[in-house]
Amino acid sequence: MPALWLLVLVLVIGIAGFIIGRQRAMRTAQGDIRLLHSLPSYYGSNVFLSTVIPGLLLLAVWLIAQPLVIQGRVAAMIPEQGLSDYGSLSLVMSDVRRVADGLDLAVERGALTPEAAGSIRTELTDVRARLGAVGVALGSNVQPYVLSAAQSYRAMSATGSLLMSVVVIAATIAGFAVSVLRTNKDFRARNAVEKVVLALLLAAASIAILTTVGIVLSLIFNTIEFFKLYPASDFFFGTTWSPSFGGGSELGIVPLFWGTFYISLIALAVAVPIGLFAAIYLSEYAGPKVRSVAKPLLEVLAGIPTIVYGLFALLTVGPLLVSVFGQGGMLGVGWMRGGTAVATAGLVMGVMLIPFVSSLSDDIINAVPQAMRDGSLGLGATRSETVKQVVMPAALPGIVGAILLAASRAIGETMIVVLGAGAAARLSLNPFEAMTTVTAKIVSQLTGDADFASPEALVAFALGMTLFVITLGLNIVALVIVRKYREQYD
Amino acid sequence: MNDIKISARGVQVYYGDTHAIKDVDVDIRDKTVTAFIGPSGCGKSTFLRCLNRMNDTIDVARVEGNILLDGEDIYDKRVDPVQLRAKVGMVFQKPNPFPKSIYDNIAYGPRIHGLAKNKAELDEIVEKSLRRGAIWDEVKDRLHAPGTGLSGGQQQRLCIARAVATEPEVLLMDEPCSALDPIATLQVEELIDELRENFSVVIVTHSMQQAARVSQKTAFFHLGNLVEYGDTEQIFTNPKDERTESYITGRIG
Amino acid sequence: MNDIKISARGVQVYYGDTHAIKDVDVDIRDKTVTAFIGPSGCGKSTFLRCLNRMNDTIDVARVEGNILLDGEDIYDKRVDPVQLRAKVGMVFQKPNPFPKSIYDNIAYGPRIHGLAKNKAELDEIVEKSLRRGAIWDEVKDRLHAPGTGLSGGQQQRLCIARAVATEPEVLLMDEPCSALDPIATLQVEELIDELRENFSVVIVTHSMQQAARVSQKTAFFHLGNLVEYGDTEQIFTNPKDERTESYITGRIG
Amino acid sequence: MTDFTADTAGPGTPAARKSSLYTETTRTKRRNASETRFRLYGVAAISVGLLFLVALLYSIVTNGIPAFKQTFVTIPVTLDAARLDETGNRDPSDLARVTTFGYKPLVTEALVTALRDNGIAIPFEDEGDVEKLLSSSVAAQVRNTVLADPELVGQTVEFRMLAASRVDGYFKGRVSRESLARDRNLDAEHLDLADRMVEAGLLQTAFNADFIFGADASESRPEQAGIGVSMVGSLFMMLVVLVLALPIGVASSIYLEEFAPQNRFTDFIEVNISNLAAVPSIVFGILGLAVFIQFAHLPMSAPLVGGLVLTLMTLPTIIISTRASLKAVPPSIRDAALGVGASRMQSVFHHVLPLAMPGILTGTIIGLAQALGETAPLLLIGMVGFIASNMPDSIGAGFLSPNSAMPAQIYEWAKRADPAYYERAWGGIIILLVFLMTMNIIAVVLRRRFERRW
Amino acid sequence: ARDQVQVAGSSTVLPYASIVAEAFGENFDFPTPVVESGGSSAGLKRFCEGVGENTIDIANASRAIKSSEVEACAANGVTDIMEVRIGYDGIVFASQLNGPEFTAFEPADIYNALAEQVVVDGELVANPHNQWADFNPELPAEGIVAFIPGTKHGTREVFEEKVLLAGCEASGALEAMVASGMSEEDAEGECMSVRTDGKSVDIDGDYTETLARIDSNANGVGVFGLAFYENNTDKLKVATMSGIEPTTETIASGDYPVSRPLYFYVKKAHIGVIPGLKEYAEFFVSDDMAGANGPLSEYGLVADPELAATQEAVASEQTMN
Ligand SMILES: Nc1ncnc2c1ncn2[C@@H]1O[C@H](COP(=O)(O)OP(=O)(O)OP(=O)(O)O)[C@@H](O)[C@H]1O
Ligand SMILES: Nc1ncnc2c1ncn2[C@@H]1O[C@H](COP(=O)(O)OP(=O)(O)OP(=O)(O)O)[C@@H](O)[C@H]1O
Ligand SMILES: [Mg+2]
Ligand SMILES: [Mg+2]
Ligand SMILES: O=P([O-])([O-])[O-]
Repeated sequence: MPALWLLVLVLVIGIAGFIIGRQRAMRTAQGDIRLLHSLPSYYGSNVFLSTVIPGLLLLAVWLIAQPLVIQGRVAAMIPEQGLSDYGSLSLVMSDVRRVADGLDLAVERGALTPEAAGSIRTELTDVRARLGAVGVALGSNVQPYVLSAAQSYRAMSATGSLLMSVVVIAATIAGFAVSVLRTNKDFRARNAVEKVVLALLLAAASIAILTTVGIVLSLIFNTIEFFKLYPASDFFFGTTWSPSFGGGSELGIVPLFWGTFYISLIALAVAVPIGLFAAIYLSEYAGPKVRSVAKPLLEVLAGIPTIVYGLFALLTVGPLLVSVFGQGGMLGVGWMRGGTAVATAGLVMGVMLIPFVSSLSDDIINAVPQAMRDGSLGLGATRSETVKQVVMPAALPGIVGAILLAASRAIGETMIVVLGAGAAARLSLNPFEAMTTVTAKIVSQLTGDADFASPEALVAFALGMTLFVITLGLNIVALVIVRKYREQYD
Repeated sequence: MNDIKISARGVQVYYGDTHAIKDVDVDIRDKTVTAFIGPSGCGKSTFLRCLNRMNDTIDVARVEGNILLDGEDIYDKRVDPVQLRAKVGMVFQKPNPFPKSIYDNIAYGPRIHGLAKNKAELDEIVEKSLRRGAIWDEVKDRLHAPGTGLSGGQQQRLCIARAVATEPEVLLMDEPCSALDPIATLQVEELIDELRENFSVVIVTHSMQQAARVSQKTAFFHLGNLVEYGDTEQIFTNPKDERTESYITGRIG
Repeated sequence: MNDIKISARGVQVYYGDTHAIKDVDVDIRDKTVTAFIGPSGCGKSTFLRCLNRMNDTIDVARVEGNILLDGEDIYDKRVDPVQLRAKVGMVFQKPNPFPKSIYDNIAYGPRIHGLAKNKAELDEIVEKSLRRGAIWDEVKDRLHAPGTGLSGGQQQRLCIARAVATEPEVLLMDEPCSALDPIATLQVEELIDELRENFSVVIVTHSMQQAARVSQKTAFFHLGNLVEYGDTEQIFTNPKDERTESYITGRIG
Repeated sequence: MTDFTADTAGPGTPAARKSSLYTETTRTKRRNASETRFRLYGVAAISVGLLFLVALLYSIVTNGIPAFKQTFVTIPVTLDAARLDETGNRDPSDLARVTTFGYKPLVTEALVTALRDNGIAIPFEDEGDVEKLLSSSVAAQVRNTVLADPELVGQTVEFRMLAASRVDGYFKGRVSRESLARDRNLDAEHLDLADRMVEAGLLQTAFNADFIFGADASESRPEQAGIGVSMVGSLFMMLVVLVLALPIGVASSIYLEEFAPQNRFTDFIEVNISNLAAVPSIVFGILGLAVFIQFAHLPMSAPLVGGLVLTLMTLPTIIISTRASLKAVPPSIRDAALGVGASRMQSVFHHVLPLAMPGILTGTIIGLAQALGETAPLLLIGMVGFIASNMPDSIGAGFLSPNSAMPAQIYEWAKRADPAYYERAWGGIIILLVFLMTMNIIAVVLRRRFERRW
Repeated sequence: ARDQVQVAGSSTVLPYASIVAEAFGENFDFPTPVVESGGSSAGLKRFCEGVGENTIDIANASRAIKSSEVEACAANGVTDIMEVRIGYDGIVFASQLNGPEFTAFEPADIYNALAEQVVVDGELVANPHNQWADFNPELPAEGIVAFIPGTKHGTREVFEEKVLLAGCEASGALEAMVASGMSEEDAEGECMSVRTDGKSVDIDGDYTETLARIDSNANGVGVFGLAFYENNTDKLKVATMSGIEPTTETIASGDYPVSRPLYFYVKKAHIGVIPGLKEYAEFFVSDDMAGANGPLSEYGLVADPELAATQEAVASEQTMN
């Protein structure tokens, strides 16, 4: 039975379990819910969960384990020759799997009878062509040992999935039976259900860890590859970034980090005050009408695609800044040589980040109890004093979260930097100079034309990894500081 | 000497459609303690909050009528509610310490009103206020612990001390002793007595004894109406309205 | 008939470094009203919160010692605090209605405990509870108005009604009448009296009169110690400890 | 008693205190000035934000509006049976053998005929040059019509065809006779011709629904490109994001804020989440390619994969905002629930969560907005480029068959050489924003219902 | 099973590939192929990830595949690769239509304007030039601002080798460098380094970005693809290089020096497996599409003079060596 149908079956049994569990609980209490330990729906949910979870878990484990087990057994059947033909066992095995899948598909499409699929021989049939006809990609002609391995692979898989169906359904029914039997008016159904819910909550929280692991794994191999080709010390401490195709590139990360830091700083310098003041105004001063219009409008700023901001920086803000700070500009200072600059990108990025600060902070400020404000106003404080000295400190943890989120977005932003700040990596203090960021370079090296096995392309992964590690470090520091601060206060 | 400090005329308060205060006229004298009594939900807090315009902060609340402080209409457009509230301080019914240290809770008012020239003066104000709030001994060793970690009664006294620290001309106290033991109550009553020498105090209380002990004037509210207002002695010994009498003798609630 | 409902032995509570309850032993009898008295900040609320493990929610609070409910250790790992709290209900010192309608405030407990078979039964429970909380008349026309829009005393009675609605075996009441007028107080006291017929009630109060009126047993706390525990009559007429005497006669606070 | 000092002197000098309420004291004046300033900062902040918004919207709308109109040529085309169906039996498979290259002369001739019939002189040596007035899509249009209804062969049928993008540009003011002087594609004479055609009623400008509902087109025919299919791609991606990111995000926030014990493990999760917010979006693309396509063998260019990647990218935003608003719910609410015997789970789901809802919705709005506008991660999972699929014909196909997304489409258009794509890119942004606002409105309305102070 | 051809790679080839894909979808019963962009490198990388349905069938590239990449491919089992050259991409210098008269350049002009080190009065010095007229009086006396492809672009390589290096030789700088004791190789490397004082601006984006920069900078000179220029003649004017105007003809004949070949690579293992793959490859190089008058050349592709041989190779599925 295909896994999908099995899944549906398990769920159907589970839903039946819910109804039966609920009814049974009511029956044991003679229809008086006051005699039940928990509400009836908890009994139902308990049966549902106890029915579905063992089945689904088994199904998942089986789906992962079966191929591994079968692969191990099939691998033992591959002769020496296979290794020398293919160079490695894994390549043979991928071909075996592909042939096996192909046979399945051929049977499904009616190109082969099930018996024929089990008995065809390479000597008699052009298997590659037969499979190609049903749309299975094979790298080369099928070797006899590959075909026979594939045939045993199929046989074992068939037995395996039959066994799987039996075991999963058995587990489901067992879970169903046990939980229904356990259902009586004194059973602590709520506690049982809540334990499961808690486990689910924990599982949801753990997805963050899985994501991190996934990111590290998808970056690490290429990063190692990069460091084999390019000395780590030059990468971490080099102050020049100048990749070139012909080799001899200098790939120092320092100017990129400086650019990232500088641009984010300017973006935050724009977004934090504007966002905070907007949030304060919306939650403390504005009437409900203004608030219900202005807040969603500001949120539109977060939804405008970044490429629009990039073009805005390139076409509007850059020239505007040049006309003020450039040569012959309004200030006559001549600090700015071109429209693309740290200040341009920072300013525009700041605008994009306004709603990150304003909307979140507004919600948090709004959640501060009115009694706090009353207390302060009752002492003759003005509203601004109340905000600054009572409301804000109470809302601070949430606001810090919002600002950190904005900072994170600033670090991760690409298009605005590419169009607004330029592509040249530079170490300079002048905010009107063009610079670039780590993220922008990750994108450009990854989508560039260099040999993909060269350090110039692989550096994208090393940049990503380094940025990841550094922000991780910064986050740990932030956590420690926040903790310290909180401990002192309590 | 005992001039009229606050004079309210035809005050009406609505919460949305609910008519919470119905046409109340009352004069609050200077250097006098006025007690507001009446059954729960009759509008005492609501009326009290009118006197320093704290009702402004409730969206659904609407106040009508005239309230004069020293002859000036406090609902006049020219009046800055901030300045008004600095003159007319308030202790709320539910203690609401700021989520700050005990010290900062008290120092907050003096700081914003610039009552202290320097740190030493501020320290002095804080200590004095906490003493007047009868809570100094309990908190003197933990001035920098958060005010929210105090017991119910301690929070109430903290809020009294906080209100006193800004030295208002009129102090509105909404059941300031509800969570206090008899001794602490006594100390707060002494504070009220002391304040009366220079200022005017309005106190909401459910304790007839307390009203009789501390106040010179008493106002009895019932279902949003001011039923009777007069000298405390007269109200308690010889009430004119029979509702007043019933309440005092414990027959209506 | 008057068995021991709750028995506490060697209870210690720490808030961080502060030692708030010091080695308290006490037995709370079934079908009895026990009053906790003592000066503000002495640990009454803290101890009360130990009895239904509400201190679990305060991060810094640490409880030691044994508390048995019907002979079972409530701090045992196997005990589900939820079930415990359903049996041991609580009215908090500061009224804390849910930001929901008055009806939902009351109906919440019965709903999660499955006390009503249907809507009609639930309506009945809500009405009955509000009547017992002596607030029915005031809110019967606005059952679907928010509970947070009530006056201080009304909120307090709402919280009493809410606690009563779940029909706990033990009801812990932290100053339940602090914001109530004498009539409402009387009604709540009558409720307590009525509850005593089947259940056990613990009440924290600052009013000696109230303690004397409603309780059969009284415990006097001072600076975290249980100084004296005994029959109410005896405590009030013939206290053994001189601190108790001083407190009752109004000499220490 | 000890708490009293005999200090009854009374604070402040009575004279100073008897100040009138109507006149502000200097200190009040100063404080009120600072109050006014503070308030002004707020107004200024919002105005600055809205000003930028207006500036952005203005340039988006002015640049993008022309994309919604298109120039069409309406002429009759004679479907010559001799050339389209040599066998003469109208067999569809035989008809299909004639390619668009075979249809092209047919259309060109039809145009020449139409011009002649209307008395418009053709100024070119090679009359075939008039074909440059038409979009290169017309041959396919005619061919598809014929394949759909073989009986049309031999008849003369009127077609409404797209005009070439430069002709269209001429009527939108983008192309002028001068600018064509150096253009290889079109001559000034073509424009004269176009003007005559307008007079003759052969050429008209009309609302272009295909821009909103159509699929992408290649670089050589911007007039045909539409954003509809990629809008469907975005829609399916957003469905995935909403269905996964919101529950997972809220669930992990609840765990971390309400249940997690203080230990290394939860610290680790916490740090991880805030760190994920700082991971560049393209890295999520790398992750998606490795995990979903290469490891899990999900199809390339599929909105399902795009949705999964964007889910991972959006989670930190939702988690951080949800946690912040859970934290802001006062503990007395939790106490109240626990006090009547609710479990912690119940107190959270019945009381705390509804109160935290505004913040959760804000996080969702911002997270979805970000996901809706994101291009970089899609680059690596094959959703950026030329993906001119048809509208998906089933829900499953909507998730699994190759598609692009609105921002990717806009990004591609913005890069294309023909200036006609420039207005389409902006027009696409208009549609993206309309899509975003429709999506937001539900959340905004919900959020308003949950907002309250206590 | 996947039933459409999946293509990824160069953004330079993308327009051509999409024109072909669109026509292919119109004229064949196969679904329209999916052509992703993302760069030659990323495309080849995915191409070399292995054989099978979850890998792409064709990689577009604006350069030939490197031997290290072929090895990486082989390591993942991608062995039989067909290389198809589709034509040439011309690289032109253009400036604002109404800007200064930048109409004729020599490689040496570009070198003198943009190189790190130039020869002035027989001396090798750090580039001192501020205006074009500083080193060539025939050029406008306007400030030097050039927008050249960033180092991620393949075009940059062509620019360096066919313009800068040529200019370096022509201006005598190479000679001077060698004379100063540099090895031939180092000198060539030095020739290709660009000044970093902001007069030469790297563009990591695409030609639309370069166009936008030139739009807002009257003195700017930018590097474009021929096709891009031809679509924007209303804003840009092109400059001759060594006296030759860039057109598809001059590039095809090899007279105009700056161009590069464009390719796509087909995974032979997928032919006969992914429906329409071979047909697409053949259609791409057919005369109808890639011929001198086909839609590709109409759009700006410089048709390959050896197209017939290419068609032959595709038809016979000829793989690399
Ligand atoms: N959350 C807390 N953190 C730290 N200390 C606390 C906390 N809650 C109470 N305390 C301290 O513990 C002691 C006992 O407090 P508790 O609230 O039990 O007093 P109480 O007897 O109820 O007083 P009251 O009658 O004023 O309510 C007090 O000194 C108080 O300051
Ligand atoms: N925010 C509000 N919204 C709606 N109605 C309110 C609000 N606050 C108070 N009320 C109603 O107004 C009436 C008067 O309330 P108020 O708080 O003034 O009573 P009170 O006299 O202070 O009572 P208590 O002694 O119980 O504190 C009550 O019926 C109350 O329910
Ligand atoms: Mg009140
Ligand atoms: Mg207490
Ligand atoms: O995308 P390109 O490889 O052509 O630069």
